[in-house]
Amino acid sequence: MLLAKIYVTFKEGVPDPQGETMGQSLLAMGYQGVLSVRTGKYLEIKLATADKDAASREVEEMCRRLLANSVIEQYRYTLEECC
Amino acid sequence: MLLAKIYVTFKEGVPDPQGETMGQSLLAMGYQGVLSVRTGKYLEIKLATADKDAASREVEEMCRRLLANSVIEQYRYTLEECC
Amino acid sequence: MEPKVYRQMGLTDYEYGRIKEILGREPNYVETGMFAVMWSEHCGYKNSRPVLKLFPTEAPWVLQGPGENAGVVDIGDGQAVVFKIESHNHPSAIEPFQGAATGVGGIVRDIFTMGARPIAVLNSLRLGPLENPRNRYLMAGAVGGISFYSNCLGLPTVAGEVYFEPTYSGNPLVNAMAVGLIEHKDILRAKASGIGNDVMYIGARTGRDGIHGATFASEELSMTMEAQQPAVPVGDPFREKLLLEACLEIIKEDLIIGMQDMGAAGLTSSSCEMAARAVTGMELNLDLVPRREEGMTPYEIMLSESQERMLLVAKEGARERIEAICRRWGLEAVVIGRVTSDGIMRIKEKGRVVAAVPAKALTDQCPVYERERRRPSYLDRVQNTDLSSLPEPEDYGAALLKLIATPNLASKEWIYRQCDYMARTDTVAGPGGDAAVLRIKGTGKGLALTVDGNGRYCYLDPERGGAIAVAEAARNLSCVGARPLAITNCLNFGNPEKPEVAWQFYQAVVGMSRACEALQTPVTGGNVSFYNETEGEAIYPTPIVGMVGLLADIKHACGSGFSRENDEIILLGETHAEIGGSEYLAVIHSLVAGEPPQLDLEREKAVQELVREAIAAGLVRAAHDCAEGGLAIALAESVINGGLGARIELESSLRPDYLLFSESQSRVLLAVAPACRDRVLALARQKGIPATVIGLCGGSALEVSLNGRVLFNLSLGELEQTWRESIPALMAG
Amino acid sequence: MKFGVIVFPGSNGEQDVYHALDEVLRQPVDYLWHGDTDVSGYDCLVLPGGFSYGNYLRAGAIARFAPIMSAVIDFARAGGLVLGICNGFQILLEAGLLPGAMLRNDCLQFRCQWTHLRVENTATPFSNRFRQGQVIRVPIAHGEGNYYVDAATLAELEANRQVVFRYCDPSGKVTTAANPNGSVANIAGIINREGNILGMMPRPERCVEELLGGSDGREMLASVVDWWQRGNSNGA
Ligand SMILES: Nc1ncnc2c1ncn2[C@@H]1O[C@H](COP(=O)(O)OP(=O)(O)O)[C@@H](O)[C@H]1O
Ligand SMILES: [Mg+2]
Repeated sequence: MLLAKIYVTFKEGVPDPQGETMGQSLLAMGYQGVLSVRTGKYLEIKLATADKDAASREVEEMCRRLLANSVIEQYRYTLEECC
Repeated sequence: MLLAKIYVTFKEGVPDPQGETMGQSLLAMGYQGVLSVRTGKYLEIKLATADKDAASREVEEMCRRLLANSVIEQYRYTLEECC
Repeated sequence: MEPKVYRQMGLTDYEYGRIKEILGREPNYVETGMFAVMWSEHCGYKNSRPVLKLFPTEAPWVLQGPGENAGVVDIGDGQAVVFKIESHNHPSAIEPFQGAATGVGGIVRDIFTMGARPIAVLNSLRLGPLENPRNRYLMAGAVGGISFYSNCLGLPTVAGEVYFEPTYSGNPLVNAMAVGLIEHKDILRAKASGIGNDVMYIGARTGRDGIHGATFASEELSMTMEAQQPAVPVGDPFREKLLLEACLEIIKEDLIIGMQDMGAAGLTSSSCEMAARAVTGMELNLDLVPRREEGMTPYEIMLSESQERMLLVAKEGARERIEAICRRWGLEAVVIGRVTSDGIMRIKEKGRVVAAVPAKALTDQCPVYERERRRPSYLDRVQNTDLSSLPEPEDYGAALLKLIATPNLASKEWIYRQCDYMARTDTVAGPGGDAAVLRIKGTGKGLALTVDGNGRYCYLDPERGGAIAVAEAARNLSCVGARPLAITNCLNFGNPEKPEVAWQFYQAVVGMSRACEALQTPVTGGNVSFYNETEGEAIYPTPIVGMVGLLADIKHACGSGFSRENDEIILLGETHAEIGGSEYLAVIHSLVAGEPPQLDLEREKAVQELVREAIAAGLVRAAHDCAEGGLAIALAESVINGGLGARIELESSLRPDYLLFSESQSRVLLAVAPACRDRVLALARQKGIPATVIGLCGGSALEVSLNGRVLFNLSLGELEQTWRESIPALMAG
Repeated sequence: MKFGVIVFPGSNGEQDVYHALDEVLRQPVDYLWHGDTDVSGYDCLVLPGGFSYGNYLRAGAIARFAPIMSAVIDFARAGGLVLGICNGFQILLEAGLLPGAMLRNDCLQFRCQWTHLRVENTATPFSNRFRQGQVIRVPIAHGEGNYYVDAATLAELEANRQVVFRYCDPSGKVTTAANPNGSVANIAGIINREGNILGMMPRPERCVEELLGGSDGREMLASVVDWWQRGNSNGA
């Protein structure tokens, strides 16, 4: 079994209002050192296979087709053995 | 400058309707190997400091107070030098 | 400058030549960019301006017609309603969620720049068939974006419309309309007068997003565009909410001369349009513009279409108070320039002048093209299709169920339950009826709102289709008891450089104008969206009409559902053998052909007056207009909406399918108490309107018979389930 | 009795609550600004619906740190009446004034619709004008109303009769089909153990006039006024 950990983040230059608002809030809460916040999604997908190459191709495709919105988002992922 | 990478995930046992729906969609799209999908949040926070210990304490506190809701969520983070 | 450079910005050689003439020199890069966006179709209306002049724009109750950010109509008691519709088609085709969301954001800003408090939003969508996963993705995204943005703003989405046709598959339409309420004394015009006054920037920071969006909206979508990934605007409804509250406070305190949002063409259009309206100039210092990204060039700053930004011209001495209000709302407010007397837009960066062009040259000297018009050849083919030999359906019940399940006629609840339609607690009638009805707090009055259009009719005859769009919108308002006041419109067409499209455009505007004149609903504003094509194929010509009306007494607001046993059902108007362009023809016979139904505007007007009078006199329990799907669908909808069956007995020499499904205009169904029936019939006689008692409300089925023969008998449960579950089932894939 | 309606950046239900209390119930009411720190002089604080801070991160998460919240917490701990509606409920959860947390609706979409609620406990300041088990009609409008608590806390809530409203069908049956968002045990509204802080996802302020389709919300708000008046005349 493999565990894919997928990180979906906004592309460079795409505004992230949510991150901006959180940044301002953290400043208001007294965390003066906060320079910027960018938000993203984190997904964990368990896969039945043990074949890393096949899994990698599949995860790549899932990201492209469903998990990330290629117009504004980018993704990366890691694969590890699990449970 | 330090970059905190923060992962907020649902605690074990907390329902994740979005993850479930994604899992179903992936199966319907033909990815038969998908056993489960869990969603989470990924945050990148840039911090002005270079002091890792201080930063770590601060990030820990931010997570506890704001970034994760301990009723349903857990968090982990890494700190790295950046830009 | 290399032709390649300005051509890429969207300027033609001729236009570039004109710029050189106007300036008496070569424009620099920044200036060329400013001209390119201001002279784009989206901002300059270069292909539509002469045609738009045909619209009637005046009436005693119109306080502001076209030319400002939104139209304004008097509703008495010192109050006025402010409204406008706008397209966000191209961004939505690329990224439906953000495209639709920022469409709402933009149109809402147009309302509060006039000084009005936004009170409601509406939308109009056109998509390809839901059987196609891409279209489902577009629908889910567009609806998600609309609900995300308007819900967060706390604005109810009170009405809308959506149609599915293959023609929109490559090029969906997303039009958003917003409505606001204002006291006459607060009406603000977007002018930059008062030499020396501060020009202030408030709201979100400027990033590189959406550069050249206006030009993008003025081009055909190509297959490669998705690959090119033009910067999609991203909406921040939270910031817009803060901006809205801050701006309204600023206006209440009378601190500004005018304001305009930085929407299409961003800082360039907002600044030069305000200056041009006041015949002034502006000097802007770009170093002071708040940025989201580092290293932005003057070109990028002038053309960015970052959302949720406003440009204000402050009254003398008002700057500090404006800053304080913005600070309280957590917004940045910066003076970035001042009003000048020489009519020049002078843009500075790091002490250097990076652009200096006359404001008027950007706004008023945009070339205007009288495009060649040619009647498209397809019209002969489709209009002359022989429809008389089509077979009758064998089973009328099955035909009706099939029709009511077609997404164009099925329940749209899947959409509107995602949108908060009750926010602000004024929604007396939300989505699902003929028109939305909002009470106006503190008065006994109500506003009625609707948005309407039928691309298929316009494809078959743009003139008549345009007129019907206006007539039907007005009829919808009349059916809730409201007097139609005025319209806003969004004209969605293909490439106007094609003579056939130019002809469609012209014809549609002629038809709309004719109906607006007859029904006394002038045009107060709108928006033109050309270049809605994919791979050279234009969409159906699709003018969308947004209309507002006034109810003198909110207590008389009328619904469309049959709800009382033994109420009598009256059909006003006449049914003709008119199935051209109908849903029946499309769904049952897979044909888009024929002529759209005739429209007699005198009759239309009289029917609507009758309906309004009867409602105002308290004679009517329900009123519903017969539109797409014809009499049978209107009956089914009234039965479902009221939760009560009906028994209908028709007498006619028409073919049964024509009688049931013709979309003849100027017809309205009424349900009236038995005691009121004769008064309604007498009123109809007086006005010379055919009125036929066709049946009774009651029971739990819809039964329709013709000349004594039962055509169908369907249980309410089956009707409702078929109607309600169709779109959810399709969306589930 | 004097109400204070708290305005957070991004709140949008405050005018609706204000209208309901002022125009319909004819009670004195003021807006309170999130940056204020004093809530003295008020008998009931209302945290209205809307999208405080855009509901970015999690609904109510950021608003919970607004300066006024310390005063609200002190007020609540001292027994003051606090009503959190929709986003207000979410803020109360984030602030720890009520147990549990909100997840996204299980349908993953925002829902605006009328719902039926069964009144499970009438011995509260917020529900005393209803009959035990009465079915009322109140609209909802939210995307994150899927209430979650762990099993142990749920058992405690039930044991203490802290569940005040539950989604049900028109006949009062608590069914999965009648649950619009997936919340545990069909919970629509809960009260704290001491009985002075109520959070609910449905919007009572939206159903205070028949013109808008119903007036059960008016009864709910009138309960608060009755309760307060009784308490005060007893005390006097
Ligand atoms: N279809 C139309 N009918 C009438 N007026 C229109 C139409 N399209 C645009 N206008 C008017 O032209 C003016 C300029 O429109 P536009 O550039 O879209 O304004 P903005 O960009 O500020 O929203 C507006 O006052 C608008 O109402
Ligand atoms: Mg505008």
